[in-house]
Amino acid sequence: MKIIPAESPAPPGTQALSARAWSALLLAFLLSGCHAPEQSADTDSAVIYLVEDVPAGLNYDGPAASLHTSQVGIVNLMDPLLEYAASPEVENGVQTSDFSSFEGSLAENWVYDPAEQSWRIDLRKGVYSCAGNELTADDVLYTFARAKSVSGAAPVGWFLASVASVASFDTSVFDNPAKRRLGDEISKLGRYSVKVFQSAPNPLFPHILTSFALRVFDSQEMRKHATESDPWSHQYVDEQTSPGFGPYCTERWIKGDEFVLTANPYREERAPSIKRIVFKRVPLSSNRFVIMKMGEADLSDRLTPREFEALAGLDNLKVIGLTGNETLFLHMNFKSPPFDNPLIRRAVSAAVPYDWIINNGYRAQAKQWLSVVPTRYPGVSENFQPPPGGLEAARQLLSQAGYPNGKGLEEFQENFQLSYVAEKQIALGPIANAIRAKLREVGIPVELNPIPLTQFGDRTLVKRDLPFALSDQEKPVVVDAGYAIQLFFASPSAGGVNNMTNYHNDSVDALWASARTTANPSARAEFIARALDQIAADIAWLPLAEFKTQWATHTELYGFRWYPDNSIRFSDLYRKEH
Amino acid sequence: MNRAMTAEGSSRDPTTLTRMEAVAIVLTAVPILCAIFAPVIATFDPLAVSDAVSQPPPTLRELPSLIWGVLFEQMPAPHWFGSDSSGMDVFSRTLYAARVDLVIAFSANILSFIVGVTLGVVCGFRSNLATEFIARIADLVQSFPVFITAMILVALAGRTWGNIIFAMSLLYAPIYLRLTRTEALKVKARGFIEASTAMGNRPIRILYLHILPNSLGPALIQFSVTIGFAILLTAGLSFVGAGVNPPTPEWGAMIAQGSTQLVLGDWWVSIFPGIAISLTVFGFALAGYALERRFET
Amino acid sequence: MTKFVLKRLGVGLIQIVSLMVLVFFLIRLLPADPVARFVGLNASAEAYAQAEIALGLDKPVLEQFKIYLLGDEQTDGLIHGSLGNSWISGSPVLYHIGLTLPATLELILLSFLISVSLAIPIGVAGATSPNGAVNKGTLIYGLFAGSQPEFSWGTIFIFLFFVVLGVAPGPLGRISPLTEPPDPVSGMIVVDSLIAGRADLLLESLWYLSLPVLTLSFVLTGPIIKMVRENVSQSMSLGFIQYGEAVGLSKKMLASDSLLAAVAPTLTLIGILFSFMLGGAVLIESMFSINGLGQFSLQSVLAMDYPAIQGVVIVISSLTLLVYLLLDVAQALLDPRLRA
Amino acid sequence: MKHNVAKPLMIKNLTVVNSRGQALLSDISVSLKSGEILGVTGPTDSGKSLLGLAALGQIPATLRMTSGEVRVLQHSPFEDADRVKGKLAGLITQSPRQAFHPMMPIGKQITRFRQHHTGESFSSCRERTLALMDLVGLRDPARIYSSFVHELSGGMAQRCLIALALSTEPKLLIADEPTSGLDVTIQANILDTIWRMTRELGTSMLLISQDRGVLTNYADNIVELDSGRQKDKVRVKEFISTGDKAKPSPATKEEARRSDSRPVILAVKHLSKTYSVQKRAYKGLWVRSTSLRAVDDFNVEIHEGESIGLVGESGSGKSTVGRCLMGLIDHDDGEILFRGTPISALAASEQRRLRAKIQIVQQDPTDTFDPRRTLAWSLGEPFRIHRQSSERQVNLAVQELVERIGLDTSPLNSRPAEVTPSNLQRFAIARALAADPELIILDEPTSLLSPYDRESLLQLLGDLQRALSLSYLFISHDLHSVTAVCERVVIMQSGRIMESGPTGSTFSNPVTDYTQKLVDSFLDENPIVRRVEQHSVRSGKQVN
Repeated sequence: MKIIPAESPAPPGTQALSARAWSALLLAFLLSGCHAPEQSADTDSAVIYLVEDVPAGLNYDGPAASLHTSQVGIVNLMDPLLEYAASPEVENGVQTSDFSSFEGSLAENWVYDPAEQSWRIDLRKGVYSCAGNELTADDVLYTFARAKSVSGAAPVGWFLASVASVASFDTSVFDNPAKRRLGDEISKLGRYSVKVFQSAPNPLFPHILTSFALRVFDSQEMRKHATESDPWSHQYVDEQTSPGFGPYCTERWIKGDEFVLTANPYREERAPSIKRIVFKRVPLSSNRFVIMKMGEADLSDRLTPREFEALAGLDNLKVIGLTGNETLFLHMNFKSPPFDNPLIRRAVSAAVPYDWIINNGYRAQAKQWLSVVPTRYPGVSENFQPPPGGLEAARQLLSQAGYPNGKGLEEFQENFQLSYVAEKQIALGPIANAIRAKLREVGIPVELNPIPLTQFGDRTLVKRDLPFALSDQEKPVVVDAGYAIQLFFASPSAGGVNNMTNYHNDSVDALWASARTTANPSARAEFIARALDQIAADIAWLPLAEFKTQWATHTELYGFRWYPDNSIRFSDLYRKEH
Repeated sequence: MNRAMTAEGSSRDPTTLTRMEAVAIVLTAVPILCAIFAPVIATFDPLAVSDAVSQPPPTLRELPSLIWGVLFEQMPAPHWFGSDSSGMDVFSRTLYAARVDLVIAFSANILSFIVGVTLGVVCGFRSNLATEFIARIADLVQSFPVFITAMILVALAGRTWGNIIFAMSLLYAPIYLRLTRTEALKVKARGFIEASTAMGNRPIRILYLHILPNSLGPALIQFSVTIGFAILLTAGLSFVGAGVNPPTPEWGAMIAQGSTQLVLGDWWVSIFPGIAISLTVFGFALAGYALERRFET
Repeated sequence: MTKFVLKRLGVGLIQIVSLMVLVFFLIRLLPADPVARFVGLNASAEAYAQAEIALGLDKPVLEQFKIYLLGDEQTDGLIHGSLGNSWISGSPVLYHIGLTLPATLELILLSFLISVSLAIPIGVAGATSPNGAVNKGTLIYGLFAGSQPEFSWGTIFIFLFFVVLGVAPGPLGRISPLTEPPDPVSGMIVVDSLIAGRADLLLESLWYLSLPVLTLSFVLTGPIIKMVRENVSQSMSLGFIQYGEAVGLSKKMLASDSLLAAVAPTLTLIGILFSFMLGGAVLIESMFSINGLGQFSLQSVLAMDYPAIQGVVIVISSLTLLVYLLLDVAQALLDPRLRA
Repeated sequence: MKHNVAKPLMIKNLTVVNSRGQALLSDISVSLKSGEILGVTGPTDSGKSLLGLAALGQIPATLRMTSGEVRVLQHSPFEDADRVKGKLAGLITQSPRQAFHPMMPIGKQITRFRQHHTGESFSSCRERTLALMDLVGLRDPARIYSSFVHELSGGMAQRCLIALALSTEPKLLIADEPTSGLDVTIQANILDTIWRMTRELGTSMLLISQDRGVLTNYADNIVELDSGRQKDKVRVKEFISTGDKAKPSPATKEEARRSDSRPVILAVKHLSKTYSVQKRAYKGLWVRSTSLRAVDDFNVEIHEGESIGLVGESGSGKSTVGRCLMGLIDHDDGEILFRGTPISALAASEQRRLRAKIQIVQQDPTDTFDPRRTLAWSLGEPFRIHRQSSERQVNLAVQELVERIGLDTSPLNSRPAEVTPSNLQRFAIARALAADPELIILDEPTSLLSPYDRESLLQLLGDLQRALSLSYLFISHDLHSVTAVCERVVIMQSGRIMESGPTGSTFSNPVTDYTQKLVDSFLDENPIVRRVEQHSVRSGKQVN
């Protein structure tokens, strides 16, 4: 009903009358509002998912690609060529994957020809995008061409291809613009099959195809939104949606507020059971806790340990999760004295209160991390053991290093600033406090320095000048110890990428180089294992804890499966009444 | 209307304190004393982590026996205000927080008082292009949103005490400048300034002998009120994570940290520092008002 | 009168322009490296350079300033009314401000309306009532509420009314994140739900705004009461009121005369309070997770998003200057002495 | 029989006490016959204004009336206030601009006042107001009706207040210092208006003023109050005769003739000064300046030991001349020569040393000393500046100077606020002498003092001039003080010299009619023919 009365202002005589009429109208209007808001029609199958933030951008080469909250959007809109094979094991309500074997997603089959060092990929037929365009080889070519154009703000596609040694996807694209056009490294064999050439026998190629990047675009839809100044439609993908061949399409997306996915109408087989997902942005974990506790939402993640603990006790909710690849470690920069002194590094590793971190920091929803790569990854053994004897051992190590009771360490006060991501103050604050307290007890002058996520990323990954940091940011998306070594531990000259601690060990570089070039898998595994032992011995990272990746969900939701990017594929889920 | 008509000021001799002044003195003295004697009063090291994580404070029923135990039976002191999510004692941190907040608030105010008053007096005494420009800049800075500007300055320049103090003095100096400038303009028009010039006094001597002492009034009153604002700003900045670095005990940071556990039922981490900051800032506001009344009569 | 308004507009314009210049250089003076925003798995040195170009930070500062003001081929500058694009989301800053400003305005205007309609009568009563208790009481409350931190009282209210008593909603924002907000016309949910004729949404948004408005109003009523009380009691001792009393003017006439005289200083306070409230909004929004301008400015500052920071400061300061302008004009309308 | 005729005002043994119990008025009994004008006078804190207020039942809140009774036509202004206040008894105060609401047009306020008390319709009250405005001598009532009080001059504002007070034809009018804030020429005119209007309306009046001239010329009887105590009521004739004795001896008059033989200390040739009056619009950013010619071609020669009077109304430029001579303001053109040498030609430090030779005594004694410093410290300033002597020597010099002038040294180490205005003015003169000047410029030194203090100050100035052969430039609008001190007088009007010559002859037979008007409107304290008795009082057409 219209609120503002249409008739012109009544003449004075009827002034009193219209006043009464007004109040009656208002009363009726308010009363009509009091009945319980009727449920929208199809909530029975729609899932309400409370998130820290809705995607800030859906462009995996765009500025928001590194944010977890954006990746969950991308993986549900676009299907990868390959996926890890599901493993029968179900851990605490979450199914895991067999990371050594793959199953086809958009690809039907894929063959590696060692002689040509090429991969022939045949696409599944009859797969349609949200715009109704059928998946063809052109889409794959478009996807790789776009990645090679490095036109996006953060060219992740190019990076993963270069890690998997796809031919001519190397750093030369940056110096010479001519190199940015797709050459013959990827050729179209037929309407539904392509061949990709590699510059080296690199086993990582199938792995990178499963990640959130290099997912196949619907090239026809993308070209419709290309403009003269933005040929690769970055603006369109940053703002509207990322057209792919995934199970869902974007129904509505208001940045910073709401993101709604509905099932892709053109998808017959493998159609998802959950038809509609409503992402609701509730930045504070305490608020997500409140809404879940009131039973008004079906699913939420990234709550604090105490909040998960409190929700687990409620009747229509369950907390599921497993230790995937989320880890907490202390990073000591080799280029910032005194951390270049191994004795200091071992003193620190002796003094750290591991038990306090596991029991009070994570309230036992984590286990001590005894390796330098997530232990869930194949071929990873528990090869790290902090020096026994706790604080006493630490004091001895310190005096051996020439700083009895920390005397003389004041000179390095600046480097003992323990940095961590300010936005994670609630979770990491107490742990940082505990580490600070224990290290100061033995004389190491630690101070805390929370810095914003952007600054933390820059100083760890770009400038690599962060002397001392507590980080839970590093989750290797490709499930392969070798990839982790290249990502974090190989020195730049040996093809290392991030290596935020400026760790350099020739034997590790040599082992990684041979692992990269050998075609024999068991030899590769042997090289990698020996490299991991050396890294653990040098304490390139001081591993602290592997904490669970958890979700609080309605008891009726099943089918959860863990993926290395820790995002839920809603097409896995289904409801089952009790 | 000649003098007899206006109500004669409530004349009381200046030495007796009104009730309001007594309360103001208590409310400001207690936090200052807590700040000074924090190490003596506090029962725990404010930065010591312990396994007693998120412990509630003793209930009212337990209190008497606990106090008795601590006083006479050498019982180890409990967490009087409970403990936070790092197992740190809220009571000791609230005491030490007084030290942080007051030091930042006072130093920022003293700095902005000195800068503001000197510039104010000079602008009031001389009115050339330079002083006019300074006055215009002061007006402009005052149209900035105080909290957001402080947040920008501190967050971008780095969250050290020094930057917080610098940011606040940049924002508060214009307040003192405007107050002193208007007062200096009034004093400059007074008869004794003209008489002093007629005597052959050098302008500089007139400035610091006559104009400065007589223009300090309003700035002094404002000093106490702005201390209150400075405490609010420091705590506000820490509340949104743009103030002092953890684990420094600071009221705003403690309230922020506590507020996240509020819905879990842990109220004590936020409420006690909240009460502390409310009473302290009220104390300074009351002191400012009492000073103003005393100056008037 | 129009000559006065035109002059006042001119002054306001000069202030806003000088403000824009000041903001631009103030931010760049601070020792912070904004390029860090581009972080990704492969943020190698080349990607860093690439990001710098994308942000336009490779150009010298003065040229950046030219683009900021006049714009260049692709982007348009301040003159075209654009505040540039946010580096985080890539979309224009004005878009974000358009999305978040209404939420803050809704909170502020509602709190302002409530606190003014409560505080003025209390303030007048405090000044005019014969018995000392009311007089003293309003003074003490004015001083107390005027000096209180919003964030400490906000947490107390949340705990008391939501966690313990359960009579108020949780700090979930302007409306429960689960209900469909009305389609945005003014951006303010209360207004939009009225326009959309959705009584249930109107009730729910008022229900969710109750605690934040209570907190902001509690802090606002303090200074207003103190100011009104002071102005009215001062104006009651003004010459013409005492003369009026001596020559037998009625109590009602004297009261309205003293209120008229007390209005001008009260208007100036309202101006000062407005910029004070914008600051308070940052705290209240972060406590009650309202996605307002305060929250947006906090995120932009923490993420070192220069265009967004500049945009926020310019919008807020211009709003403040606009409010000052309106109040000055209102004052001039009331008080002929200002119209000289 | 007499008592049943209702008296307009009857106050019997009225006592009013302040919050500390001190009696501001003790046992005052005063009564007015219908049509009578009773003058009330006394020094500043004598309680005379409080008496006026009591008559209207308007005792300030912090004071208490412990005894006594007030009746206006048999009605008590306390019990049935709405019948008395404003209706039976009207009030005119000293500063009319503060009696009107600044944000409401004047006419509307008067009309509203009358409508409130008489209950007549707004339009008829409006007519009555316009008529009254014309009666009180306002030239263009329609324009003034809709203008605001800050747009009117002092004189016009007071006329409006009179119109308001008399608009309800009250039986009793309280006039508390009605003209002390106005210029001399307007003062007489306003008093004539009040006198004429009250005669026509048969209103009796309580005329309160410190100025004896006002009372002797207008009041029928006069009562004196001194710190709350009442002296007996006296007919005006007796009051005048007792006043004669206090006249200052005219000793200084004879030497006027041989002034030219003494050397010239200060010569001023064609001095002129233009002010650009800046109208600062909003926040000082928008400036509109109009120029005002304050002093135009001023010439004078001051001889050693001579005292010259500079007379004119406010705005005539007399104090601007004083300030130019002092070098406080730089003049546009013309020359000032001190013993023959032009001051402007000297170097700054030289000018400052010379400045010590010319000193100033300002008008407001309470404003001439730094409130935070003791008088001893302020008096020591000239010694510190010019003789750079140690603090101990300075104190000694101050002590010796004060004793030499014959002042009481006890207030020396108290702050200005604790000293009476007349004493402060004496110490201001002492401070001027501390720089051992040759010329003292006295800028209206007596205008803010009570008549009693004024006489003793003039006495002191005369003695000092004779003892130290000082020369004075005495700036004033009070002819009485000028005749007491000065040998020669210069009359100024809006920046130009109208006439100059020996004091006696200039005032007794003035050449220009401006001077004539000045002398006419001067209310002699002990008039031979009282102003009201000169029935030739012209209808009080408003002068400016």
